[in-house]
Amino acid sequence: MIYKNYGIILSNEPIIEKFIYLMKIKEKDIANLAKPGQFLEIKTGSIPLLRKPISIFEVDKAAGTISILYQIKGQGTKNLAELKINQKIDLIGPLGHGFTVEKFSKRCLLIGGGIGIAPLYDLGLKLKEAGNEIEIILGFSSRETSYAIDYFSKIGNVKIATIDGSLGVKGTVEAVLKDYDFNTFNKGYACGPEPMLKYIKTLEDNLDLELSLEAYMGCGLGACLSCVCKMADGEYKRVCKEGPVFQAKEVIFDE
Amino acid sequence: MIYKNYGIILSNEPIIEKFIYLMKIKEKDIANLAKPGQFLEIKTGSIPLLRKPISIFEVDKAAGTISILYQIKGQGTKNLAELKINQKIDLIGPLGHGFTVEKFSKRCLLIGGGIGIAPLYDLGLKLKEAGNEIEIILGFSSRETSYAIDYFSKIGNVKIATIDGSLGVKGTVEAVLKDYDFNTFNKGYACGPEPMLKYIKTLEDNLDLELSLEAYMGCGLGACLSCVCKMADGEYKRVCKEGPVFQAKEVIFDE
Amino acid sequence: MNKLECILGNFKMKNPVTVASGTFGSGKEFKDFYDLALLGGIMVKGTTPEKKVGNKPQRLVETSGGIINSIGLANGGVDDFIKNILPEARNYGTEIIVNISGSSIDDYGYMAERLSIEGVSALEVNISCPNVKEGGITFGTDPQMAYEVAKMVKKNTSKPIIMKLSPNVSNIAIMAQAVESGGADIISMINTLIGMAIDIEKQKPVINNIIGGYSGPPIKPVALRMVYEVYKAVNIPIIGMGGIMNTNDALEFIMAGASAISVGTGNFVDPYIPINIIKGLEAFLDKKGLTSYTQIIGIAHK
Amino acid sequence: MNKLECILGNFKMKNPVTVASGTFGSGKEFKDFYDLALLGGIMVKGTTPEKKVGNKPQRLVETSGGIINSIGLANGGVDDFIKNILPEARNYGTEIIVNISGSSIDDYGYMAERLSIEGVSALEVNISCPNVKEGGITFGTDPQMAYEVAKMVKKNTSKPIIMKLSPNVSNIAIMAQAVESGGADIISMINTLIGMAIDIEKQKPVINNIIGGYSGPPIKPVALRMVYEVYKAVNIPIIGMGGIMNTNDALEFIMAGASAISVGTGNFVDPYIPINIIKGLEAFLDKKGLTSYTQIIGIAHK
Ligand SMILES: Cc1cc2nc3c(=O)[nH]c(=O)nc-3n(C[C@H](O)[C@H](O)[C@H](O)COP(=O)(O)OP(=O)(O)OC[C@H]3O[C@@H](n4cnc5c(N)ncnc54)[C@H](O)[C@@H]3O)c2cc1C
Ligand SMILES: Cc1cc2nc3c(=O)[nH]c(=O)nc-3n(C[C@H](O)[C@H](O)[C@H](O)COP(=O)(O)OP(=O)(O)OC[C@H]3O[C@@H](n4cnc5c(N)ncnc54)[C@H](O)[C@@H]3O)c2cc1C
Ligand SMILES: Cc1cc2nc3c(=O)[nH]c(=O)nc-3n(C[C@H](O)[C@H](O)[C@H](O)COP(=O)(O)O)c2cc1C
Ligand SMILES: Cc1cc2nc3c(=O)[nH]c(=O)nc-3n(C[C@H](O)[C@H](O)[C@H](O)COP(=O)(O)O)c2cc1C
Ligand code: FES
Ligand code: FES
Repeated sequence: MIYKNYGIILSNEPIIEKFIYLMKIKEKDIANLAKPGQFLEIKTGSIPLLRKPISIFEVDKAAGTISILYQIKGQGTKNLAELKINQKIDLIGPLGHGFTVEKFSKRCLLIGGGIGIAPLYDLGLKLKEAGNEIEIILGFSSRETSYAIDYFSKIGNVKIATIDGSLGVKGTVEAVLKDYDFNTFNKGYACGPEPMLKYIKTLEDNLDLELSLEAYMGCGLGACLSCVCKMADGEYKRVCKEGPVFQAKEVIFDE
Repeated sequence: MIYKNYGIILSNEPIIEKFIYLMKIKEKDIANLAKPGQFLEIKTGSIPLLRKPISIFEVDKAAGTISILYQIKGQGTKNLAELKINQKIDLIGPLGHGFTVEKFSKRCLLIGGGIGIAPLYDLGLKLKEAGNEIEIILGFSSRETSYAIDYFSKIGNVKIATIDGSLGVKGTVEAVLKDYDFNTFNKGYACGPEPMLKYIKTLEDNLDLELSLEAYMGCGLGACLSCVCKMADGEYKRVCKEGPVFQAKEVIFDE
Repeated sequence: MNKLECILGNFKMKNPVTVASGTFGSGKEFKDFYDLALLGGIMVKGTTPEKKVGNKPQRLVETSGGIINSIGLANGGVDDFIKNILPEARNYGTEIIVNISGSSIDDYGYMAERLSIEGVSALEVNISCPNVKEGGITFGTDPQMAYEVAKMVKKNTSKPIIMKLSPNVSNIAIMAQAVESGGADIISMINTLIGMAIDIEKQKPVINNIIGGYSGPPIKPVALRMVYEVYKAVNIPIIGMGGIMNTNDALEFIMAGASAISVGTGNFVDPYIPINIIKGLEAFLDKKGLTSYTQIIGIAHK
Repeated sequence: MNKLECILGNFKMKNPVTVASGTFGSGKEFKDFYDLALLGGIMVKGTTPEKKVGNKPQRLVETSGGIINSIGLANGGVDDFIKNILPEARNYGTEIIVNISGSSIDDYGYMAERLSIEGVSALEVNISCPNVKEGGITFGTDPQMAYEVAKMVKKNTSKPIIMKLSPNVSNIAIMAQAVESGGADIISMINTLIGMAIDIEKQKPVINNIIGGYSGPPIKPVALRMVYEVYKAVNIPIIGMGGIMNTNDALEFIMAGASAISVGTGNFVDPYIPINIIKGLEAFLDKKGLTSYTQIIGIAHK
């Protein structure tokens, strides 16, 4: 079931002013159905015309609330940042096919780059609930532009990489992952910029991997076929419907 | 000289909620040059695209302020109503050719219908300053939708007409004007809906009349030639440049 | 009496509100929002003789208040449509209008024949695609080719034929007359304007296919003008579309001469737009004391 | 070196930023805002052999994020222009490009000859008007007629000739090639799309002339696409326009292939847009370490 409902904004605060925001929304129906890795299509204002796909960051089914973590990019996300408590927000969701959550025999590895960390938090919570032990690698550009680390610390051991080395290991998440011992893991999940995902895919022989992809979306509903990505078998699949989460082995990035 | 300046909003209050608003703006340059009957082109938001022509309601040259009285019609005027104190407002002005102000031998008659009363208040003030005695006729649809009468009472004797008769004479300003004795006047000024102006024009043999017209404007600067109205000699003139004030004898309404 | 009953020559719909091809899938994707039986009809996404994978992404971008798309007619082919999509769609309780495309005149004939089956209510013929045999000229920009497509489709089916006009032409009235004389029962219009956007950072076109179809609110004035012109030029009914987002937009099209309307890009913005328009049209008729929306078709010409 | 120096074949401007015909009067109306000498050039409002009073109002309306106008080429005629407008305009310190229209091929020849005088920097030939002798077909939608207009103007003047293309055609590249072979030195594009708006309360067209020219931000994707296509099709430079509101828009046109740009409707929204674009282009070149804007002309084709 997909809902188009108005949620009520409970809070909408910058984590880093003009850059990263966290919004909490009361919307029972969507909260009730949401699974890790799913996303919303949000109407942010009269312009932009299109809704904007934003991952579900956290869900509280009991309270009937969902949270989103978002980064200001252009007009749409700017509009989001200007919304005030108690305002209504026009949501469609939950959308897409999320991450696999079950009890695995070994540990789970969560790898997030930049705002790509957003869908991993709810995933981590649910994996933990399912009894898994979790390790998390987060990549940012610098200490000042890092965020939400405190959230991830609650669900497992967190390792950080920053491009400028101002926090954690210097470099991208690749700097943490190279020479990694994958023996104690049997499941990995990643979301982040395409170059990062490309690299992660090279680890697919060591680890059973799920990747959450991005693509430009028209409808978010599977109708317009704009959001496709190439599969290993040469077919295109819809990121909004069959994805955003795919098996690393399914996808190819060579386009 | 025409300025494109940002004014600062000093106040912006409904006189009648969701209908009539009064906004006071600090903008020295425009205040300094503004003459009765001139108008501003205001950028009300990112949409509508075009600026909106709004008359100058009152000017305080000493304080460097101007006021506008406006009626909510569509998006542009809705945008205006949402502006807050201390916000900037993008103005072009003063624009157009205003009313004649001088000392006349007999009384002056000001006739306004609906929001057409807006440019008449500043005119009345300046006519009074010039030593004239003023009579004012204002037409509204009802008592509840009448406004700014208190302002006009300060400059002269006010007569009111309302369509439903709930205030003053029942009918349009025509109800007041028919059988009027024009002998004690030698100058009349009118602004209001076209049917009203059409009627007023029929009085042109009794009274030297100036009419302030409306027309759909593209630029407000005389460049696009969209705002024209037909003159008695068959030519078109620009309401934004040669107008908005014309001699009643100049214009024809038969289009 | 049903104030919105819509009779387009040999084709009837319960109301004049449809959803445009390529923006609504086959309907399935919108089933959660409302009962599809409320719609006048569904123009299902473009179907071709063979399966097409479609264009390399990026396929769509928002620009200038509208969107540009170049999907490349991705679809499973007509056999897949008949086998896997139609059986479900025909039970939606609304008219199923199949949008067909080809790369030769024969393709259109083949499609028309294959789709002359139960469950298909009408065929909408998309001629905004290149005629591969004739040097890639778009069928929809050449009156003779458009005429021949219409004739070929007509020959191969007894279903109502809706010829969908491309707006990228010098003279839309001539195109309309061409398809009318070719046998079109109905005209739908407009397809997308051809547009482009450039990414100034990457210094290249945003859409991988360079150009794409421009749709949404910005194209409405062009669409309305063309509906107005075609209404004067032909005697067959028009299904109007192009940037329709609400009841007022729909009324503009109807007053310009459209006997039905279609919501395209609007479905992405708010899936309820078609339903809101159905309700809005009813409310408008009530307010004006009219007994049928047909009383205002083309009224702007008076 | 002047990074914005603009050389369009036989026509030079100090920078590639101009203002579009019909949106800037003759410049006088904008003199209070800034020194007109800052502009690359001014395309003055459309001039015809005889005085024209123009269309009955309503002549303009905002719609769908843009505007529709039908001014009807109101102007004082070429004699009035030469006597009353040019003497002032030629002293603005910027190139004065006179936009000419006619209702026959001969009209254009006459205008070209009359305007081959000092103070006129170039002629911009508006062919989006009906050829009255040929049944009212717009010159700009028929390649042969457009070719003949270009040839006639060329024959009658030695000034640089800018042929202004109408976007309301099936194939813009063919139109561009037609005017190039007719002798055009430069192409300017696009003129307005033909559009319409309906007042649903009055149940009639908003613009008294029914249809009008649609301009402003919504037409940008169409204009860009056409500039891109024409850049590939001809060897003469292009002045791009259609919805340009800021530096990024201007850059899109330049990257699509325009050697200069023009601001039209934007002048109504903010008279400083052309000046902001001049500054913005300079800033962009500095940021990218480029020495001339010509380095990015057509770069999106690479
Ligand atoms: C499945 C999915 C989940 C996402 N989750 C999050 C999240 O949790 N938090 C977050 O901050 N961001 C998320 N994003 C990215 C987010 O959608 C974009 O940042 C947002 O659309 C930017 O819009 P804008 O108007 O602010 O910027 P714009 O200036 O319009 O665009 C900036 C960039 O954002 C992307 N973008 C813009 N429009 C779309 C669209 N309609 N569909 C897809 N991408 C678009 C494009 O790459 C574009 O170049 C997600 C994207 C997808 C596809
Ligand atoms: C010289 C002049 C002075 C004016 N002074 C005042 C004033 O002091 N107070 C006041 O409330 N109103 C005044 N108006 C009217 C005011 O301009 C319109 O009410 C306003 O533009 C409506 O815009 P909107 O977006 O709110 O409504 P819309 O829904 O866009 O338009 C409603 C109606 O307003 C008129 N209008 C819209 N756009 C324009 C335009 N660009 N140019 C001219 N008319 C337009 C049209 O008649 C339109 O049908 C004046 C108009 C003119 C020409
Ligand atoms: C993503 C997308 C895909 C489309 N696919 C088709 C198609 O397959 N066949 C077709 O005839 N028209 C197609 N169209 C055109 C629409 O049916 C419609 O004619 C056009 O978008 C104008 O209407 P709108 O402005 O309401 O979207 C498509 C439009 C969009 C936006
Ligand atoms: C009010 C108005 C009047 C115009 N008059 C003319 C004209 O006389 N001659 C001409 O060639 N183009 C004329 N145009 C077209 C513009 O010069 C320009 O080509 C078009 O508006 C597209 O640019 P824009 O979107 O930046 O406005 C006019 C446009 C407008 C809006
Ligand atoms: S966004 Fe429309 S199909 Fe995925
Ligand atoms: S509004 Fe442009 S000339 Fe008057």
